[in-house]
Amino acid sequence: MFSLVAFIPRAVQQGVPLLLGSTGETITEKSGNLNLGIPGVMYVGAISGVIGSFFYEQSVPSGQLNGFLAIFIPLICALIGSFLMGLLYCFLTVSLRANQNVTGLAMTTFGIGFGNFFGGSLIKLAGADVPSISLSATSAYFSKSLPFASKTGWFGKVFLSYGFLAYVAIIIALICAYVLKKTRVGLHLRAVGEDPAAADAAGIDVKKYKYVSTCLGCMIAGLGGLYYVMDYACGVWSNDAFGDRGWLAIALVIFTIWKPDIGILSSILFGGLYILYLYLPSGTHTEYKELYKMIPYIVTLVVLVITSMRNKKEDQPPKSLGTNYFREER
Amino acid sequence: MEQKVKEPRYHIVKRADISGKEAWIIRVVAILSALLLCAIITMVCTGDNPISIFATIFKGAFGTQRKTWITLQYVAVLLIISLALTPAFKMQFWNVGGEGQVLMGGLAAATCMITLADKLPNAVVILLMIVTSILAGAIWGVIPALFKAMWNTNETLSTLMMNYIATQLVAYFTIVWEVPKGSGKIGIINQNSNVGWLPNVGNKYLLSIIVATVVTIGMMIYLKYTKHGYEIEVVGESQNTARYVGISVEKVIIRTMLLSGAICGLAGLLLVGGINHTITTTISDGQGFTGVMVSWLAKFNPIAMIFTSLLIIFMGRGASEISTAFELNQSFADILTGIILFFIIGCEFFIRYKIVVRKDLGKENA
Amino acid sequence: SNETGTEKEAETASEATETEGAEQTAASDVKVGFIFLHDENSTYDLNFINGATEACKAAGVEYMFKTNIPEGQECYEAACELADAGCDIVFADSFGHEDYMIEAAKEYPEVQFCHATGTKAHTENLSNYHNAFATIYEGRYLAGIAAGMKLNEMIANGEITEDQTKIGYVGAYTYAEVISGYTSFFLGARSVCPSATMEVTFTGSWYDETAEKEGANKLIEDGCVLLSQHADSMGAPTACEKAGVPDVSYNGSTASACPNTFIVSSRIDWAPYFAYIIDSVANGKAIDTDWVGTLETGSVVLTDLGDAAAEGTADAIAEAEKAMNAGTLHVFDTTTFTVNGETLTSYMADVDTDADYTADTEVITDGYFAESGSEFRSAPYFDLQIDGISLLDTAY
Amino acid sequence: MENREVAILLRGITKSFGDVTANSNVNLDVYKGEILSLLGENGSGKTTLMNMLAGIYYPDAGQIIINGKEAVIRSPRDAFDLGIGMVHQHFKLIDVFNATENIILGLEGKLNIKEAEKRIKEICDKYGFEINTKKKIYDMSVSEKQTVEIVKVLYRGADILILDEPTAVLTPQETEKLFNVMRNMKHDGKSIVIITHKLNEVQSISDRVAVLRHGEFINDMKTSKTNAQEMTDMMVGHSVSLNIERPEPVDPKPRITVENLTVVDEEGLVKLDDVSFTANTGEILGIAGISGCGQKELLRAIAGLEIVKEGKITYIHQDGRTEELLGKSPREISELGVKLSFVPEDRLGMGLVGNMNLADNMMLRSYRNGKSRFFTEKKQPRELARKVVDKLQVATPSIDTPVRLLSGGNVQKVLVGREISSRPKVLLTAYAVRGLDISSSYQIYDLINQQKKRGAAVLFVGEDLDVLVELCDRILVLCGGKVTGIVDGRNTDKYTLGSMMTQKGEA
Ligand SMILES: Nc1ncnc2c1ncn2[C@@H]1O[C@H](COP(=O)(O)OP(=O)(O)OP(=O)(O)O)[C@@H](O)[C@H]1O
Ligand SMILES: Nc1ncnc2c1ncn2[C@@H]1O[C@H](COP(=O)(O)OP(=O)(O)OP(=O)(O)O)[C@@H](O)[C@H]1O
Ligand SMILES: [Mg+2]
Ligand SMILES: [Mg+2]
Repeated sequence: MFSLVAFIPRAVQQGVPLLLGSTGETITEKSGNLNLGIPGVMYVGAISGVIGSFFYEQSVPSGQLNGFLAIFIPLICALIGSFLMGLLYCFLTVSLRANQNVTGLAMTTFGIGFGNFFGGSLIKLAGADVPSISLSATSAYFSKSLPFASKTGWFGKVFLSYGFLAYVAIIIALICAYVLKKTRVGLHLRAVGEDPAAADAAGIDVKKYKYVSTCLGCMIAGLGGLYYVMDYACGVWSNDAFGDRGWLAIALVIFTIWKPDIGILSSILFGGLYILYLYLPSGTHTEYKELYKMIPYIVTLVVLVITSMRNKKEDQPPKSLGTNYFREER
Repeated sequence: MEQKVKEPRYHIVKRADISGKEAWIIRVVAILSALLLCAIITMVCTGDNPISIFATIFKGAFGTQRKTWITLQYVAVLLIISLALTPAFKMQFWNVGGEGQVLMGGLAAATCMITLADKLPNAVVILLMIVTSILAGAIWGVIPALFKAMWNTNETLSTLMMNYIATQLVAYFTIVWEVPKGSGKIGIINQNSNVGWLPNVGNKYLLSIIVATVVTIGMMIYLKYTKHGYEIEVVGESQNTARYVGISVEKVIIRTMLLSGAICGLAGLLLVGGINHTITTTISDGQGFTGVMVSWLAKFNPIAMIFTSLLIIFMGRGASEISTAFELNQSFADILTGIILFFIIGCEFFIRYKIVVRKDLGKENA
Repeated sequence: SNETGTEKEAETASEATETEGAEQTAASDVKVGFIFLHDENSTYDLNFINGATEACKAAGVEYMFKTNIPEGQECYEAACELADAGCDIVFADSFGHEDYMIEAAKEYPEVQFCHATGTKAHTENLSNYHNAFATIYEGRYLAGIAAGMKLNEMIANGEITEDQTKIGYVGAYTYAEVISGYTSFFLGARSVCPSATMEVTFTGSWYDETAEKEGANKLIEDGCVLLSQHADSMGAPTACEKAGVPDVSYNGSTASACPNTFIVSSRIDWAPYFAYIIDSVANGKAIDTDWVGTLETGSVVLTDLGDAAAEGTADAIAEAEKAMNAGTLHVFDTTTFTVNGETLTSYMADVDTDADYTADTEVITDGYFAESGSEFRSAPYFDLQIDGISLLDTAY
Repeated sequence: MENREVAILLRGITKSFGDVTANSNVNLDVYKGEILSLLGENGSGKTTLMNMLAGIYYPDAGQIIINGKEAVIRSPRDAFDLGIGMVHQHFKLIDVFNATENIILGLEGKLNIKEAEKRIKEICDKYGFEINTKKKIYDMSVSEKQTVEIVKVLYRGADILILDEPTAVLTPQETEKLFNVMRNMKHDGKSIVIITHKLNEVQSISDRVAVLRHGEFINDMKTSKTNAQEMTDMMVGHSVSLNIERPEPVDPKPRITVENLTVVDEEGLVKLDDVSFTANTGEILGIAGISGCGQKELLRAIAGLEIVKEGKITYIHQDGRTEELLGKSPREISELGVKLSFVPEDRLGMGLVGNMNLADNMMLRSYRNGKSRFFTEKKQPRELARKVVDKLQVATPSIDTPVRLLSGGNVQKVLVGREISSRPKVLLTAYAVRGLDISSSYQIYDLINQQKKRGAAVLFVGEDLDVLVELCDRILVLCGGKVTGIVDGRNTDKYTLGSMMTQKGEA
């Protein structure tokens, strides 16, 4: 009845946006910036991609999309959109030293509003019967699985059946993990997040690192939004459909103790738990479903408590997380 | 002359203490520029006259007597939640679990209303509601605090998870108590008997406002003038110092979260017993998170929180009016709220620092 | 068909919407206030918004919209505000609004409060509070016929065999409205494809893209060869499109997102009801406590058929529609289904809302289950589990 | 002046923070191959001035000329490029990184840990340091951290080295080691600026001294041509006496007896081993020992902050009643009148709250008192703050200033001032004058003596043996957690103490 081969791909598809979001937030947090605006950023990333592809699809007669442009345009739009959000965050918190929490939360309000507003506007423009924008042609490019996916049985289903962004997400996570662990840039970034004053005194350009890592982080998270709408949702933008995955991504950062490589499996696991309730028996007793929906959160909580019992210094958040740095401040 | 080193064109220095008046001028300028930007954006997006849009926003919040009351009621509830979160934040305890604590308070109240309606007299039911909802909120708040105190468990994540668990609990009971079968809705509880409905004082909006006033004043005094408030501050600033002077950090964390959760529970009671007379998973409407913003924006000052929560509610209320009047979708208001917030938080910089432009450029040319 | 015309009009009307109907026809100084759960970005509400705009424009009356009104005290406040603003009729579109509308109705006895999908008007005994619904089960029955035709086509094409004619259905709640919906859909399908069976899964939400999509995926995985849904997001249709499984959607055409798999969709057109209440108030007539729109009143409509529809579908639907209008075809004809292997001869339904779900009304008349007639209440109350339909995940 | 090359020229440097002018119109020269001591009272602007060289602060006005060229130092990076390296008063190290990672932090090029470790070893060998490159900072002692800081600067090839109170937290032995390194560096032609308050060190290490007072440059002179009294007078601006008084104890009675105290830390290391002694009223009991020999644990154990494995700590009341302190909470102990004034290496880390103002910091000890159970009493702490500011000449704009804004020494004055003023029955103080300028130090000794005269039993942990010998009635010497002897302060000298302190190490 319950088939793991069928379930794993579903879990992965749930996991990818979470993975991108949490990878982005991880490298942001590594610079000491606690960006609570990630939920907003992911919306902006998604809607920017949608806007780009919408106008591209509109400008080209149907069926004549150029495959490269169909991917490139939304991709670049999503990156730009989320980059701008990152820039806004950095300008406010790094340059103007505004409180990170308020800035982040305001960005979430703004970003979700932005997504839904332009989503709503496009929906009106598209004038579909059912209020949604459907970019099925573009989506086909995004969700195209790897060759042999359908021919290799369970192996293909579990490993090859995803759109390219899923693989990109994993690669990005691996690269981030590598950079953080093994390179000088990673060392500097971690230093900035731990103790910006010390990093600064060591000659590291704290501002630059904060700006770059936060903007990059936002761009990665923005891809998460893009993945959701273009691949998972089959190119259909509906307002608020992305839900609170942004918050879950932030939660995953803590869950994965700021390690993007751990994030890969964790987000897939979480993705699986997130939809597990649909696979558990409840029948007409839908109230049990509501209890089942607690599973991912309870599991997270339990794992969190257990890991915190063996309190390691290296597993703590970056020490300066949430605070701004001004060299002349004591 | 030797090779010219590039001289910074400006640099940032800390301001000497700025007078309150100047600070307010800076803030007002910021808000005005934010409004100007909003106006421009509105015009570009919709072609509507921005003045009339702002007039509509104002009308939405304060247009009629009823609207004004509702606005104040909303402010009251948001304010209570923000105040509830504040001691935790002052203690540097990341309570993003307001949402769950409010829900649990509401759930407790609803449970009393539903299960005790025909068993106990109204006054007893209300009394039990007050006790259980405050208790439920407190319990929900203290669980992450216990984890934190015992194992230093990251409270941001644990409180967030507690939100979801609370939401699902409410969702569960909503279905258990749904009327009619399968609808997934409870509907107004005791609509005819009104058992468990908190009494009207004056009008039905005033109760929350009074409670909020009391909580505001109480919290202000608690944080500023009491030993507990002082301990909270010390623990928040430096746990080592707290231990050094014999403050039991664990005890303070637990006690503070009990309080924080209890007040959230109280907000849940008001929402269920006083305002909506039902419970849904969305009854707190994200205010557990909005409260975080309100609290920080006011720099944990309870009086300032009145203004920050008013601002946020005002924008939100105005927004729904916009969507009614201009066929703009409601999300537009979130964009405007965001922009105004960005300006307000950005302008603090100019209150704390000034930018000094190098004037001795003459020397360079010489 | 006649529906298509209405649809188009509705759309043009919605484009030209203004806050307050400017062109006022001479006789009418009626003002209508509308309360919507979400805004036009929601499938469910868009349907109401389109109907409202169309009807008000046509009658030339003033109207006000309040969108994004949650199912709580806000609804009561909104209703009062509309009444304060001089509305003669206040309408709310969401089930959860009902109790708050009743509260407002008690406070403003001179204003008519109308509520769609509600169940309490006939027991509440308020002269100014009314419920309305439509016989959407008839629409679903017709859509079911389209589904059955498709199954037949697939058998004929050798894509499936007769014992694989399993339909999947993504339902929101285990609510009578949903049960009535999928049962009628199934009966429609089985009326043309006798081997059809159906599996139903519930999401526990009216709108949850992920749950609906994953529910659909699960059904497809389970061997369902055709899907339909009663939930508001695009989750299920897009899952079908991705998997290449034909789909009967709800509330509007999903042809643009699902060009290859969309068969047909049924929906309620609310414009006739709005026209009716405006007319009633303008002319001082009483509004029905429970009003039920039908195929005949134009309240229940089908969209244009999608490319995936089987040949001959339109004719089969037209024929059934005619029979229904003539009263010769009843959707819940007790001879067409069994419950626990037995034919139904008598059934007490829970028509009057109460917390204990007390069955209170005999609903089997003349050999059929009398669903949502104006004689009982407008909202559906068919909540039987008939043979041939199985619910997923019932084994513990 | 000898005709030597100038490394740094500061001209007209001015810097203010809000209302506080930290430096005004300072002119200062540093030559190549010399060690310059920068002197000044706490808060006189030494750190600020040096921070402008290190790129941490940017001057409001003035010129910096490095090696003959006008320099604009906008960031530490610029400072490095100019060959300036600074070891800060508060270490700038990343706790969760190891030594190597900290040392190579901020450099460019591909990350090659092996190569870096090799170079670190070379540097260590050259100057005589010892470093465990793999050790995490959080596991390090202060002197280890300091070594890392210095190696970090050398690794970058700095020619100008600034050390901000490097010896404040070092033991005399460690200080001597550091000085040897500094002399080596001087012979390499490097310029070194050292900030210190210990005048004997000034005399032993530096070639020249420069004095700042209230942010202004006062004078500079050759070290050989001046003496402690002159330097002090110059710093303070008027003549001060540098004598520590030692009144005879009046009616000493046992107040605390410690018997067979053994403390084992989390890793199982024995920190205190079978320690026994008695502290009397009206008497100062000095505690001498190399750092890490159990002084800290001893005080913490008495204050109830340490988990004790074995032993007894008995408090004896005025009327002879006794009370066992072990098993009591820190609060209960503190309520008995046992006050711990521990000046940690990181002054703000323990004992004070940086973001609170002076008055609120005064409350830390006393907030539980007052008439009301629930409300705090604000008036007394404010008075106390004013008193401390007054008595110890704390340089602060007002008592409403957050203490984090004060200079290092002034922060400390606030801490010590508060602890001593609480009219203790037992005063436990450790490193009370760490980082204090000389006149403030004498004021502290004065205050301690006042407590002694009041009849308090004082336990005084200090590193400066001269001071111990001059101030204390009896001196208990610890070595590796064991008591190696208790001597009479009037009949001993620092050499005797020194040898007792290392007894176990030599055995
Ligand atoms: N502390 C300072 N005082 C005066 N000017 C400064 C200071 N720090 C930077 N500047 C100058 O101010 C301008 C903006 O400073 P900013 O700090 O953004 O740039 P930066 O110097 O490149 O950054 P960083 O100092 O982190 O390397 C630049 O022109 C910079 O040269
Ligand atoms: N970042 C800052 N913000 C505000 N005030 C400051 C800052 N840095 C220094 N000050 C003030 O400038 C003055 C000089 O401080 P500085 O640290 O240079 O003194 P110092 O001579 O190093 O003293 P100490 O011997 O105690 O370390 C003090 O009054 C201090 O409070
Ligand atoms: Mg009934
Ligand atoms: Mg200093």
